[in-house]
Amino acid sequence: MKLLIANRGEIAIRIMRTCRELDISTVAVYSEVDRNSLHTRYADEAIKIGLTKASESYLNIPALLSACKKIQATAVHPGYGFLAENPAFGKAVEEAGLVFIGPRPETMSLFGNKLTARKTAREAGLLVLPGPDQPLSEHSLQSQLGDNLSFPVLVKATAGGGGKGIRLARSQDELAEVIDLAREEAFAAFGDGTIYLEPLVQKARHIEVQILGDGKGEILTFGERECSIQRRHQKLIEEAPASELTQEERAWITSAAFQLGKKTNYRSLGTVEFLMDENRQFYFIEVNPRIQVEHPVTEMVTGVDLIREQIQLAFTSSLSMIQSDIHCQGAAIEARILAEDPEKDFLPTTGEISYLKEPGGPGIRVDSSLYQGMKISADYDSLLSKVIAWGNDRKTAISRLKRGLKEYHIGGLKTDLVFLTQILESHPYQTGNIDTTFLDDFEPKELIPEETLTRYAAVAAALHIHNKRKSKEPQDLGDINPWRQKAWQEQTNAGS
Amino acid sequence: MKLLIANRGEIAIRIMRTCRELDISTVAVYSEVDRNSLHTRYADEAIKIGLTKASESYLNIPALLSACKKIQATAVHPGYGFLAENPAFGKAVEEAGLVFIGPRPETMSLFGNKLTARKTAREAGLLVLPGPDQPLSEHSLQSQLGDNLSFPVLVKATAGGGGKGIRLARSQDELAEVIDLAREEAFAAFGDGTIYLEPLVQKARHIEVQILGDGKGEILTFGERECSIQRRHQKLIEEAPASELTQEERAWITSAAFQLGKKTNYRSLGTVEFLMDENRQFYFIEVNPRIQVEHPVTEMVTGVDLIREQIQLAFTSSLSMIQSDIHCQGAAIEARILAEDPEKDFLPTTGEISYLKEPGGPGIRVDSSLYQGMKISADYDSLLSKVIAWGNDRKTAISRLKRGLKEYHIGGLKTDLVFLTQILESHPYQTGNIDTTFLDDFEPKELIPEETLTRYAAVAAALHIHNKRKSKEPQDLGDINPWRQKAWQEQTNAGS
Amino acid sequence: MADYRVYVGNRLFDIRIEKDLLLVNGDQYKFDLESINGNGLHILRDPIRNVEAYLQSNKNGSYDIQIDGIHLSAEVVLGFQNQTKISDKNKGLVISPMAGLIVDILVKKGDYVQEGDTILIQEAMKMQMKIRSANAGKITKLHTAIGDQVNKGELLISLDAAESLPTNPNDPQPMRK
Amino acid sequence: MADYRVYVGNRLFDIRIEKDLLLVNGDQYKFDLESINGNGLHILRDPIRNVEAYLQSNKNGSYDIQIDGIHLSAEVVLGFQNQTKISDKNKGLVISPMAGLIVDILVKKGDYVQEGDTILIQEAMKMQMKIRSANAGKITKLHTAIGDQVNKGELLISLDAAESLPTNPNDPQPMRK
Repeated sequence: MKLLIANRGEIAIRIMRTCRELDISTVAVYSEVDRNSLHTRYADEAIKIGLTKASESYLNIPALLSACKKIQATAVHPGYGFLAENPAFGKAVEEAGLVFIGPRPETMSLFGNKLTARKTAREAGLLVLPGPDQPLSEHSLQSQLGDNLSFPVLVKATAGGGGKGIRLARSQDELAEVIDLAREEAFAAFGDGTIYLEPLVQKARHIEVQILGDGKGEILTFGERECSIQRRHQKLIEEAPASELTQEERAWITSAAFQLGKKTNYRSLGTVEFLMDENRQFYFIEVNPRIQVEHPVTEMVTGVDLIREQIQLAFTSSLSMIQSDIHCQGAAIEARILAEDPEKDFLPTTGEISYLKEPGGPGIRVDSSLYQGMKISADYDSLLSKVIAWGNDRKTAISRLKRGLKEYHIGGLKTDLVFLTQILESHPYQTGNIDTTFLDDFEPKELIPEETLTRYAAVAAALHIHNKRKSKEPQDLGDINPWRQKAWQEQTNAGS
Repeated sequence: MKLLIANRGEIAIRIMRTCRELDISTVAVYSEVDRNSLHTRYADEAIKIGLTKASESYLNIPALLSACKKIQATAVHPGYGFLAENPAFGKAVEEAGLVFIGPRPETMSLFGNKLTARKTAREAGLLVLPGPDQPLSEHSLQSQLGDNLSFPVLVKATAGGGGKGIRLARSQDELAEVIDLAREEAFAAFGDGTIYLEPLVQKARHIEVQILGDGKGEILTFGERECSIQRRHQKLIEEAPASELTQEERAWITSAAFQLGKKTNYRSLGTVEFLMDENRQFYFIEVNPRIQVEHPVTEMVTGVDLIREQIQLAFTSSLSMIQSDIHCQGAAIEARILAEDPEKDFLPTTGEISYLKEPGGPGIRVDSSLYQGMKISADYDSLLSKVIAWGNDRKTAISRLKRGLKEYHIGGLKTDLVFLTQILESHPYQTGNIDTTFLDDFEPKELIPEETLTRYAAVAAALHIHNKRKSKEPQDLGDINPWRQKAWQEQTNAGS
Repeated sequence: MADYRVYVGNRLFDIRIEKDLLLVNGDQYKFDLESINGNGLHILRDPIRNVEAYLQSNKNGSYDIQIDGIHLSAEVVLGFQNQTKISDKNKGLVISPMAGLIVDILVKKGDYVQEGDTILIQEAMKMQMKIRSANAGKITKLHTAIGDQVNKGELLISLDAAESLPTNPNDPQPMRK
Repeated sequence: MADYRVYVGNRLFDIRIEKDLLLVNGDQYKFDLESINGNGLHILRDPIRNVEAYLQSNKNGSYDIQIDGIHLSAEVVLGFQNQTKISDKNKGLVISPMAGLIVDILVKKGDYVQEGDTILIQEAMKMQMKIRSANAGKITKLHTAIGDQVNKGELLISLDAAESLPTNPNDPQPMRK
C-alpha cells in the first residue's frame, strides 16, 4: 500500500502522520518553491511535480498522475483545497486504477455546484435560504433584484469553497463592482466565474456537522462544530461542540446532515454546513466533500482519528465503528496561525522562520508545517499551523488555547497569534456571544501595558547596539555613528 | 496568589502551564547555569537563587525562602526531585506562612524512610516484601545474611527515591563493594547513607496507583500506571493502564492504595508503588509523596489535570470532584527523552541544541524543557523532555508514540530517541511481555538498513565538503587538502 | 558611557548606559541582554524577570522586536542629537508592503493622485490587495509593471508630493468594501 | 571533478563528484545537498526522496551526522590516497567521554594497567561512571586531578602502550555490575 498525498503544508503532514501510524508508506509531491518543505521530508518518498505556480504543480492533474505512475502509488489523498473537490481529478485517479480517498466524483459534482447542492438539500428535507436557483446572468440581474432580494446581498460563486468567491454587496450602487470582483476571483480560483445571489443572514452563526459515509447507505455523524469567527468569510477559530445549543437543536442538525448523507449515498468524509439565524433556525449552506481544516476539534472531543477512518474505509469499503461508539467529551477549540498581519487588515506576510518554539503540555495539539529556517513565500495559502486545545468544558479549553498561543514563539514573521489571543480574551467570545460578523466591529485590547512593552523594546534595541559596539574593534564602531546614520536615511524603507 | 516553583526543567514548566490556565502568577527560581533556561522565561517573574551546584541553589532552603519573601510569593510548589520529598522544606515553607503544595511534612517523613513506610503499609493491610525492618549496620550484616536473605539482593537507601540509591548485589563476593557504593550514592543524593536489604523479585512488574487526598480522609484514586521499562532502576517508558491486568487485580491495588491513603490521612498527590511478581502477587514498595514524572499518562486517560487538582486543593482544602467523576479511556504511554547515549550504557551527553523540531498532531503531548540554542550541561538530571501518546487502545498508543518519537528532531546532542523507538518496536514490548529486567538482555534491532544509512551519511559528508570548496575562494581550499589533513591527525580526538 | 535615543512607535526613550547603570528617560533600571542562539532570540533580564525578545536588525538600522509575541519597530540613534526618524523619509514613494505579484497598475506617469487613491493591485497568498498612495501628488515614475513579482520593501512608484502633509504610511487595504 | 574517501564506522566509501554526476564506490547516484538554516539542518535529495541530515563538522575535520535520529560519524579524506583514519591515532590516550567532574583517579604515574581496567571515576547528571583504559600500558602522565571539571574530549591520562593491539575505543562503563 502506497499513498500519494496530492497536497502540501500542514494537511499533507496531518495525513502522513496517520499513515505512519498505520504503516502505510507515503509519497509527497512538491513544487519548485516547496522543495525544502516539511511535508517532503515527512514522506517516505517525494517527487517534484512542477514549478511553483499551483496550476503547474498542485493543480496539474497529468503531472500528479504521472507521479503516481512513476512511484507506483496505489492510492491518492487530496487533502483540502487544490484538487480536493475537483470531480475530474477523482475520476482520473480512479480511472488510473488507484484508490481515491474521498467522495465519489458524482458527489463532488453535485455539491460543487452550489445551486444543485441547494436543490438536493431541499429534497432531503433541509431548509435552504430563499433565493433564485439560477446562476446570475447579465440579463437576469434586474429581474432577480426585483424579485426577492434585498440588500445587503451575498454574491457567491457556484463553484466556491473555503470562503473563496463570496462577496458582500451592501447596496445597489456597489453591486456591479462586487459582481465583477466575485466573478474574477471565482474564475481565478476555480476556473469558473458563475455566480448567484443569496440573502445575507444577519447575526448568523456558522455550525456544521461532520459525517462519514460508506457509500452504501451507512452514515455516521460525529457531532457539530461552530466556525463563526471568520475574517473575509474564512474561518479563524473553530470549536466543538457549538456552545449553547439545546439538545433538540443538536439532534435536529445531526439528523439533517444524516438525511443528506443518506440521500446521496455519501462516501468518505464530508461536512454539512448550516447557518443558524437569530431565531435559531438552521439553513443549509453547502457540503464540503473532503476533510476540513477544522477537523481536529472533532477528533479531540470524540477521540476518533478521522483521517484513519477515512483511509481505512477507502481500502476496506466498510466502517470500523457504529454510531453508538461515538461519544463527545469536553470541548475543543482550534486557532489558525496565519502568515497575515491583522493590524494591516490581514495583509499576507512573508519571511524566514529564524526561531521557532511550538506549544506543548496537557490538552494542546499542534498541527504545523513550520520549521526553523523555513522560508514563507507568498505563493500559496497563508495557513501555517493550527493550535487545538481540549478541556473538560469550554472555559478550560479557552484557557488552554490562550496558554498554548502564548507559548507559540515564531521569530522572523508577523502572524495573527496576538490577535487570536485578543479574540479569546474578549468578553463576547468567552460568553459564546458570537456570530459571523464578530470580527467586523471587534476592537482588540492590548495584552501588555504599552509603556512596559515599549520600554522593553527600547532597552533591548539600545543594549543590542551597545553590546555590539563593545565587542567590536574600534574601527568598526562607525557602523552606527551619526555620519553613517545619515546615509541610512537616504535608503528606501519598507514604510511600516 | 503568587506561586513560586522550587524546581527547574520540564516539571517547572509543567506546573507553570497550569498556573497560566488558572491565572495564577508564577515565580521561577534559577541557578547560575540556568539563567537562560526555558522555565525562567515561562514564569511571570524569575529570581536567581545561587550558584550552579544544586546544594547552593535548588537544594538551598534559606535561599528559596528568601526568594519567596523578596517576591512576596504566597505558595510554593516543589515539583519532583530536589526538595520535593524533604519534610524540612515543607515545614519551613508552612512556618513562613506560605501554602506548601504537597503532602504534610509528617507524611513525607513517614514515607521518606523506607522502613517506617513498610511498617505503615503492613498496618494498612498491604503486602510487603520479606526482609528485616532494620537498617543495615556493620555488625548486623552477618546475622541478616544468615537469616532470611538469598542472592541476588537489593541494597536500598532508606532515604531513596526516583530510583536513586538502589543497587543490586548478585553474590556474597560483591556485597561489600555494592554496600559501600550504595551508601556513598545515598549520602551524596540524600545526605543520608542509611541502607537496608530487600530480596530481589524476579520478573517483577512495576505497577503504581495515583492518589489524591484532601488531608481530611477523602481519597481519590486515578487508576494505575505501569513503569516496568527501567534502566539503572530509573523509569524510561511508562503507561496507563497497566496492560493485561484483570479487573480483580486492578480493583485490588486500587483499594490497597486507597487504604494506605486513608490510614495516613493523605493530603495532596501521591503514588503508591507496587511490584507484581510472577504469581501476580502485589507487594508494596514505597509511596512517592509528590507529583511524578509519569503523571501525564494518567492525565491523558482520565482527562484530569492533576496539577490543577493539586493546586486547587492546596488553596481551597477541598476536592473538586468525586470518585465517580473519574473514568479511564484508552491507553497512554510516555517516553522519556534523556541526554544519555544508550549505545554507551546511558552515558550522559552534553552540548548545544542547534536545531529542534518537536512532535505534534493527533494524540501527542510533549512536555519539554528544550529550545533551539539551549546548552545542556552535566549539572542536573538528564531528563530533557517527555513525549506522551494517547490512543483508543494500547496498540494505537504504541504506533502514535513511535510516530511522535520519529518526529522529534534534536540537533547537536545524542539522546535515547532511537533506543526508545527500538523498545517500542520490539515484540515483547508490543505484546505486553515486560518486567523490570526488560532492558537487561534487550537487543535493539537496527531501524534503517545499515547500508542505506551509511551511504546517506557518506554522501552528505562528501557533498558538504564539496559544496564548501566550490563556494570558497581558491586560497581557502587548503583547509581540507591532504597537507592540512595531516595536521588534523595530530590533534586530540574524542575517541568515539 | 553611551547615550542612545530610541524611537518605538510614537514613543521616545533616551537611554544612557554606563557599566551596570542604565537610565531610561532619567529613571534607573537594571537590565542585561543576552543573545541565546544567534537566530535573534535574546533574553532581556532584570533582577526579577526574564523576558524573551527577538531582535532582527534591518538593513536601514532599525530593529524589528518581538516581545511576548507582540511586534514592534525600534529605531536607535546614537547620541542625544535631535535627528529625524528614518521612517519620515519615505514621503512620495510607494513601497511594496509585501512580497507578491503586481496584477494591475491603475496610474500612469503624469497622473495626479489624491491621498488614499488606489494605485496598484497586488496579489499574495491567493488574496488581492489594493495598494494606496499615502500622499497626494503627481506620478513621476513607475518602477514596476503588471506581472512583476516584487519583494517586500521594493520601490514601486515615485510621485512628486504636491503638498508634504504628515499623513499615514502606505498601509495597504484589502479589496473589499 | 573531485574524489573523496569517506569512512563511516567500519565502512569505506569512495565518492567521485563531477558536476551532476555522483559515483559511490563506482555506482551512479543522483543526490544534492542543501543547507536549510545555518544550524546544521540539511536536505539530502535524490529524485524520489528528501532526507533530513544534520551535519556538525568537528574541529578535527570529522563529521557528526544524524539521519532519521541515528547518529553516525564520518571522516572525509580528500582524494583516494590511502591514509589512516583520524580515530586510529588515539592509542595510548585516555580521553574524557563526557563533560563532568573527576571524582576519583585510581592510577598514578608509573602504574601498569591492563586493557579494560578502571582508571578514573567521573560524575555527570548525578551519575558516576567508570572510565576504563582502551589499551594496556604504563601510565606516563596524569593531565587531570580529583575535583577537576573537564569537558568532553579532554585529554585525561597518557600511557605508553606496551603493545599496540587494535582494541576497543575508550568506551566508558557505568558503575554497576
